[in-house]
Amino acid sequence: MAANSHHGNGVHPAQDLAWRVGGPQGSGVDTAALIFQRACGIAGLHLYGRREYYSNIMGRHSYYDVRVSDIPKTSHRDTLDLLTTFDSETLTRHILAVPEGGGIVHTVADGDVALDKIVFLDQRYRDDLTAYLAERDLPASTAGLLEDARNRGVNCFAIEFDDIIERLIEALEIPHALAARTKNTQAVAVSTALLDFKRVYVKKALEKQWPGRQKIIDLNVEAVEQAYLYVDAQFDRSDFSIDLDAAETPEKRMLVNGNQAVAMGKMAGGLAFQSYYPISPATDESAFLEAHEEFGTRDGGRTNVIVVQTEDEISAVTMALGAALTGARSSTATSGPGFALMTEGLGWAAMNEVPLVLTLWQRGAPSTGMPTRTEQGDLRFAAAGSHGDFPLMMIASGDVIEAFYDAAQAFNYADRYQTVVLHMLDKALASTSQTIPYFDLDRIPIERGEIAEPRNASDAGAFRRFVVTESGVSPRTMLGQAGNAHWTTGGEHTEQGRVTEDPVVREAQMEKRLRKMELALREIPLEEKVKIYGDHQAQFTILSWGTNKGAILECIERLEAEGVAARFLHVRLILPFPKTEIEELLASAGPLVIVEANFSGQYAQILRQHTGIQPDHLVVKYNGRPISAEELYRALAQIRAGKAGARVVLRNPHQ
Amino acid sequence: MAANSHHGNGVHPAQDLAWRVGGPQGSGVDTAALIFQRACGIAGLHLYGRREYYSNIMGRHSYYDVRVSDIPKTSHRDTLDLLTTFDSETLTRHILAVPEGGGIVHTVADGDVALDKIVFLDQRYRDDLTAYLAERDLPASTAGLLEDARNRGVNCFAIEFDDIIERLIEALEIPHALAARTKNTQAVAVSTALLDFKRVYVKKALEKQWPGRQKIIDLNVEAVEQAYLYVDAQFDRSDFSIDLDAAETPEKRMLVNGNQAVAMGKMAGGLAFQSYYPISPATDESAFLEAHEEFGTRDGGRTNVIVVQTEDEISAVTMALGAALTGARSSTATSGPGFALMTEGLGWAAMNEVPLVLTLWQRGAPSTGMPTRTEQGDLRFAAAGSHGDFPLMMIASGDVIEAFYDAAQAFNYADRYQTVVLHMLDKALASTSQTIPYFDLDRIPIERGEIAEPRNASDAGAFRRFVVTESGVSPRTMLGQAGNAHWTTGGEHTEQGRVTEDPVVREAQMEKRLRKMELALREIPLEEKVKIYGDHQAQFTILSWGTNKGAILECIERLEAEGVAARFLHVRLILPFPKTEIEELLASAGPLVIVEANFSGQYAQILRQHTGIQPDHLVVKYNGRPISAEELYRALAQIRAGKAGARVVLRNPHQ
Amino acid sequence: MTTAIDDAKTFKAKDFQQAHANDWCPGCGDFGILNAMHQACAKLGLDPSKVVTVGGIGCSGKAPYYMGTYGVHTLHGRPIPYATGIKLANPDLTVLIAGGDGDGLGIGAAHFVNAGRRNVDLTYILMNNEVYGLTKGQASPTLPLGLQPKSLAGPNVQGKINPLMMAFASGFTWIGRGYSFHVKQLVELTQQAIMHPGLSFLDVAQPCPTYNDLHTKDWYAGKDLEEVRPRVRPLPDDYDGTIPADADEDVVFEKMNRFVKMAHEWGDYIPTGVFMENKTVSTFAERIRARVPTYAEQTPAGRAIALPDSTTRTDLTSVFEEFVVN
Amino acid sequence: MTTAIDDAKTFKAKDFQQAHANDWCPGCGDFGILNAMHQACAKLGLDPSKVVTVGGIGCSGKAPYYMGTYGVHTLHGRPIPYATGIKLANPDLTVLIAGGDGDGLGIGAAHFVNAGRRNVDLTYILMNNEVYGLTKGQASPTLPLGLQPKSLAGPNVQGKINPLMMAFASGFTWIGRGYSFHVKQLVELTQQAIMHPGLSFLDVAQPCPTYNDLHTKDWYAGKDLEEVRPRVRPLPDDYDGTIPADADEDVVFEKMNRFVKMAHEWGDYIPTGVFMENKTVSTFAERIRARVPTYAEQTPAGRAIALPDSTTRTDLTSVFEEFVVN
Ligand SMILES: Cc1ncc(C[n+]2csc(CCOP(=O)(O)OP(=O)(O)O)c2C)c(N)n1
Ligand SMILES: Cc1ncc(C[n+]2csc(CCOP(=O)(O)OP(=O)(O)O)c2C)c(N)n1
Ligand code: SF4
Ligand code: SF4
Ligand SMILES: [Mg+2]
Ligand SMILES: [Mg+2]
Repeated sequence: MAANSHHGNGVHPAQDLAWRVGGPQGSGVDTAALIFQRACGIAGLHLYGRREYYSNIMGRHSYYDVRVSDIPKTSHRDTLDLLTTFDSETLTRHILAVPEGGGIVHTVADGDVALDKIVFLDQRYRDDLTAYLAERDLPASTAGLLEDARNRGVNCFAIEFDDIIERLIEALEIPHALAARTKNTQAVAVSTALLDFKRVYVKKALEKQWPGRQKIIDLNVEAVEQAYLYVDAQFDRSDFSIDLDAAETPEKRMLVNGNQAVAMGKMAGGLAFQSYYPISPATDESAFLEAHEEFGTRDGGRTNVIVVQTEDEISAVTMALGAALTGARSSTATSGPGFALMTEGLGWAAMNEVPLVLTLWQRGAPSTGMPTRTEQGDLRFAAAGSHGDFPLMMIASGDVIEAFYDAAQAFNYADRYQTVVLHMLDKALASTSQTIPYFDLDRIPIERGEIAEPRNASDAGAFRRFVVTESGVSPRTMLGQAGNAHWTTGGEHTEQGRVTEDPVVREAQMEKRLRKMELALREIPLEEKVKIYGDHQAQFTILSWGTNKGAILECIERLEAEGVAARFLHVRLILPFPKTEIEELLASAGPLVIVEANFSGQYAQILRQHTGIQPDHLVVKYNGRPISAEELYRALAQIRAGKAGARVVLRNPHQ
Repeated sequence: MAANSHHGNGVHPAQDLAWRVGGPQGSGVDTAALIFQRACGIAGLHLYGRREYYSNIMGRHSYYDVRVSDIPKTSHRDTLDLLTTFDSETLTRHILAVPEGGGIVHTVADGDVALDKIVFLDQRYRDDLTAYLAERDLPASTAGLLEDARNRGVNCFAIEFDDIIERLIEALEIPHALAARTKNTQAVAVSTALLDFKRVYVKKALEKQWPGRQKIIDLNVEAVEQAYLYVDAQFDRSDFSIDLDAAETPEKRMLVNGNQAVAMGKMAGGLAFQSYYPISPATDESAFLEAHEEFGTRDGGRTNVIVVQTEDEISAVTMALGAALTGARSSTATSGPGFALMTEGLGWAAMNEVPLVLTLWQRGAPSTGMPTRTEQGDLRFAAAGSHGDFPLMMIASGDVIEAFYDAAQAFNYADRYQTVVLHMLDKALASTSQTIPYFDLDRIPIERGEIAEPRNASDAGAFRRFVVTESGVSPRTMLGQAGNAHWTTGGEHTEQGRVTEDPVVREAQMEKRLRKMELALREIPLEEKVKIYGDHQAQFTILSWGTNKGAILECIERLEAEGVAARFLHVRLILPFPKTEIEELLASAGPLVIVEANFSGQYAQILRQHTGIQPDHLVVKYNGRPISAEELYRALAQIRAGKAGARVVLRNPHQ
Repeated sequence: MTTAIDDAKTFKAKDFQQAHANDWCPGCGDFGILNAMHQACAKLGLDPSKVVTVGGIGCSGKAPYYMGTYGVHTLHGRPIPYATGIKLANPDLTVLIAGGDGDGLGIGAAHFVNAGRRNVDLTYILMNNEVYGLTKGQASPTLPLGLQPKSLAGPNVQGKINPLMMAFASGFTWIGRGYSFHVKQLVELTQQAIMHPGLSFLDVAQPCPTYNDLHTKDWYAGKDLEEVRPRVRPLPDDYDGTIPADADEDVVFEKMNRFVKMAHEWGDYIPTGVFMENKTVSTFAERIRARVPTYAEQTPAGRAIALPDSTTRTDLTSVFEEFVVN
Repeated sequence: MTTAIDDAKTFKAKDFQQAHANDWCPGCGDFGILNAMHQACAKLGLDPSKVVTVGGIGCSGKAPYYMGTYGVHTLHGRPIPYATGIKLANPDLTVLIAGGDGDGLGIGAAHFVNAGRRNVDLTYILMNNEVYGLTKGQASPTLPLGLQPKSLAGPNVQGKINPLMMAFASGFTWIGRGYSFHVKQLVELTQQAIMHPGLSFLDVAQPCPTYNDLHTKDWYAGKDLEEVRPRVRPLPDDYDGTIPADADEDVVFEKMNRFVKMAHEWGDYIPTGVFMENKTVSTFAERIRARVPTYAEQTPAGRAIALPDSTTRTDLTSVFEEFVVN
């Protein structure tokens, strides 16, 4: 039977498998997930992967969700079809996410561990589980949990990996240590075997995983073989009815996460200089650029992006500004704490009309918060940007594909409107991978905005860099252009860029700078401001921004399938606020639901500030985990049933 | 005739004199203003002083406005009764502010200087004046401006200070250099002589100015004498009908500016540790504390406040946080650019529930902006505070007296609600001086909030510093208390302060922290939230915050005198937003005018965000100069006449 | 400098430990440093309630969680100003700083440099692994130019800061270096650093087995050398970094020269021990007391601010008088 | 290092001047420094359009307005990262930094320290007046402990940072000191600093007649000494701070010792001149080129990013291939 047969609601098409693999950080969870994803990818399936981990290097719990399907999926699932565990902690943390009909893979040893022996389990969670088990007269141990799972109709597969290793040693005549190194592969293979997934895909995946390293490949291929044999020998799979089938496709697909998409988008957009200071979940973007400093050009040459790791975020943003003044497309990327240190530089950029793309990867806030967990909690602060009134642009991407094109487009905005473009992303996207087709480089225009010609030295007087114009845009020049010398300063300035305290010049410059945002609102097309999904005419409206998109889209589809017309407004341009369009779109009176991954509904506040409009329901989540389609669907159901208050908090104690 | 007789509108009582003295920075303008103010103070008059200056140490234009009156005044005046100039630039910049009947004092030499010889005149202003004079067929020089002034009925007094000095040399038989050092005194004395103000007050002022330095006093007393003789001899004062009379009072009055009031308020409030980094216009507050590190106690002893100048604002805020953790009432003070660097620390404080008072002296923004000019442009950014959602309190003072009591009260809020209290002030208040009675120390309660008892070492387990309570307040302890060891961290944490990523604990802590703001809204009395002035029943409502208060109060009075009922809501508690009260106060339907000294109406945005309410008219000013009652009155008149748009910008090209 | 030894109760190293699970990687050098901190505190007879461990952000910055003292986990790069505020406000506390090399010499370098100007009585332990551990192995400011530990995409393009030289140039008055797996010596160094009545800097070479695959435990042990011999070895026997309070210029220069030479030794010989103890410099507390005599008795944390009726204790009458205008 | 001399047109010092009114106080030492910058640029035959003067915030930070070059008036403490971005993005430009002692060694110290790790080809002129001029005379990080210039409420409680030692410990490869009223020497030093192909640091003793009433022009001229004699005098004739590219360890140590001794001279003798020129260290540009060969031709500022049809020039096909999953 095809995957997910136990979801009887008919919403999911035939193939929709949710697999979770978890274990201590550093134990190979990511490798296992990658091999699994490769296997599925090779089998022509679509993937949606999501990684959760602690702010820790080694030892603490991490897990990887892979959703496998025939058609692309845009959210993770809270209910699992198969859970593969590397340790007892993983078992403990996720066993309740496996419903009737689902499966669990664990080692025999992990099958009976007392909860209070699992050192990294949060006391709160340990207490909750203990109470849960006590209610059911079960011991406070993994044995109790497994018993409960079996009682709930979950298939539990206790694996003796040592047996597989033993057979591998026999088959290949290799030392134990070497055989033991295939544990990740075995775990994957046991899982795919249970899913009755053809082993050839797993074997092909190994070739992709270690290209050219035939010895390793051979070893792991044999491990797959042995794992399949072991599963066949040990288990009667007829109890476990979830299968995974291939779906060949001619399309080449990439498996890309948000960090990678943004980095590539920046390269496509002409990024020439990136300075950064490491911080989760932003670092991987810059690390990617560092690893790709030289790359090809479409006119057959090679070129580069210069990446500098700085001493702090203040240096990162101001160094990027220095580079931007020379005309180089420049950027920096950070997260909340780093952004807090960049705000002074951001204000300077706006004051001097310097094009700068600042990529903000949000994470659990406030303060250090939850560095490796997601949130959309930096919106209010980022939208304020810096002290004073100034033009600031802010865009937000909803998924990997948008992230790529937005990252490129941000530079066009920055050049055209000569100010900072804040690109809002989050940890959820940073560690979400999706299978997608190649990005289309023909779709990446380069628009550099108004640029002044170099002048003869005889053109007396300093260049009027900040000449007051009707549009607000003053043709810019780059440092080093002949004859265009002028000044830039964070102080209020004359058209030449000299500090001034003249009240009239001050007013003129303030007004000119802010006028650019009116221009942006006039020029930027609707679809770059707000994207409309679902039934355009529907009264029932969900409004959101950023990476909640995927979960909402799934809900909308599901509602549609149930005959409920709903519309989803995905805000893409947050600032300047597209007042006209949003007011128009929200003019029809149907119930409005705003969905955000933060405590206070920060976008809802911005919306009300600009339009006075309040949502009928605000759905928020702020426990550091992304919103899933499942939980959102339940909340929407409650709302539609009239059973929800104005504020709905999505909670899930088991993540 | 008493001062200001030319204001025929009957609003001002008999005595209301507007004197302005200006000259290059470093030339003694401030000293002259202080002597003048002392003389008026001794004569029992009320003072309202205001200083304007460039971000420069020496040479650029500065001026000082002194308003002298029988009853306290709360705004400066744009129209001057007497302008005393130290140089031709001052003449140029302010001559048009003197209306018919007013007077101008200048040196003979400054009476004919070509505008293009005045190096620091802004080109924009030079061009405007040149056009103005050309229209009137007058030369582009101070001579042209003086001629125009005379044509307008202004009394121009050309002084040959050398003559006065000559006579002084003769009278005292002193060298020229010494005699010349009395120039400031002479300028004051010439002015007071023209105002027919009794010279004895000026002489007494000199004793206050240089207490105990009899030689200097004697010298200057003689300079006063000679100046009066000179004026009597040179001018027929009958043309100039503005006089200044004494008004004896038994009350001891202080002349205090905003920086000083806040510093004293902090001392009264129990400030024990202040760290700071110099920045205009905040520095003077800390400099004052540094100069008063030791002071008396009401139980007869002496105590101290420790002030540390740090290497930057990051260090300033985090050092204050370190001190606050020990239980010391701690604070830091800064302006926009410095605040931008403090936001990360602010978020940490909120996350760790550390009481901290952060005094924010706003200045022209964005970026370096106009360091020595005023604005209320940091509100939006400060209200956002840092990344993420967290409890933040924000209060704003309207004048010197409020600044004192608010500065003290801020510590009580900080201790009670265990978070950051942002105290919003601005450059206008920093350099506004007012005569006021002694502050009342009996009115300064000290409320330290909930504090846990030290425990026995036998009380096992870490102290639950962040215990979840209904009110949101967890009893705090100080570093070093026996048995109460625990942790503090910017990361999300358990009740003991250990980093956690548990979703449920996270939710509980987020909710607990934010609950404190609901508590604050319940506990804080109305008058600390919004103060109501004028006719409480009136429909016509002006709403504002901070230092626009003075100008609005004068307008309200003037309207009242004209029989127009108006109400003024002065918002004192900006955050948490006092929604209930403000909605109630604004429920009556009359026209609402919001007045702010920033470009975008930042408070109006906050108001709309929380209530949906929009003002009918937004009156803003953003050229770096404070709003005057005169210009605001004109704007209100236009509004009342139905001639104003939704947005009214106050402009004054002559400041 | 430590507070007076508490003779009512003597605390053991385990009183300074924490039962809570530690999440450093197995084999991390930080364990040795932590161990030394526990032992040093116990040997000095400190009362855990009177000790504050201030951490930066990084793997290293988690140290406060593993100490049974008050723990303050600050912001990245900011442990110095936090610790300064704590110590100045409550001089009775013993304040230890544990932070990483990126934390202290990258983002926090302005504080490091300016701390030297103050000489506040703090003990700064730099857990120096040459990488940014917690953000997954980027180069830190102490990684030599041209090296390429496993996380780097190419050889390190930035040079190395010499922490000892930096502390010296900044004005730290006690400068030492230890090695995280030479715990016995490290305990002694930590004790001395704590006892020093001023700003102490203890640079600790710390293997990061996860990311620093160049300077490993084996490397520090010199296992790669022709003749196997630990690279981390004590300073020469005749080295004496103490600058006495009454040292004349010549002595100071001689000490400085020797210091500079030894501080630059790094490679096949990485000297450990006390590099400098400068007794010629007053502490910040002494300087404050000279300006504010009441500080000796009335500290920010300790002084009363309210009268029994809960009104302010502050008397400003004489201050008000300065402002009287009439 | 400067760009090649422009022989099409020779620029004079006045081409580097600005007619715009200067608002420094009369007698300010900054005038001498500015004058030297004008002359040095002219003598080097620089093209004003190819020179960028980057200022910090302070009186000193206003220098860019008085230069007829591109001027970038940055944020307080941040001229180094701005200048670094400019130079790395457009290596054809000559980039001068003019900033104050508070700007550079207080708020900006983290950048100062870490700039040393990079050795980008910049010229950093520190206008060192020992006070925060523009904020009205507070102590700066270079004001010695215990002194009390007129704006301070009491003697300075913080010690002094030695800028030369700090530059040395940080890794600057050219270190010099001048005096603002010895303009002739200052011109030469400025020229050398600009010509040096790496990170140059020129500390300039600068009287602030308005706020620094201790170290005045007269004081620097030694007018208060028993035997009147300028305190600012050149380094000894036999002093040679050059460390040749092939210097061996002994030479380096000897140079270092001499450097350290001279860098600590301060009081009745304040040496001026070139303290160190270290030729053993590669520039950042060289290091980048080693990693990214195309940087030699395709600089961030200079390279094309669009094709003639205004679509991107970037080709990512081979990058995409890395991600193909099937
Ligand atoms: C303002 C800010 N920027 C960046 C980070 C991310 N960050 C966390 S730890 C770390 C580096 C830690 O390196 P180091 O100080 O050497 O400590 P280690 O982990 O090596 O012990 C960084 C950059 C942060 N927490 N805050
Ligand atoms: C972030 C920030 N903090 C503070 C200031 C205020 N500020 C302006 S100039 C200055 C000090 C200048 O001292 P220094 O760098 O020595 O320059 P100088 O004026 O002495 O030439 C300060 C603190 C600022 N502009 N920005
Ligand atoms: S990453 Fe390195 S420094 Fe961090 S805990 Fe692991 S071994 Fe230690
Ligand atoms: S305050 Fe000092 S440094 Fe600033 S301009 Fe005046 S003299 Fe020069
Ligand atoms: Mg490190
Ligand atoms: Mg200075």
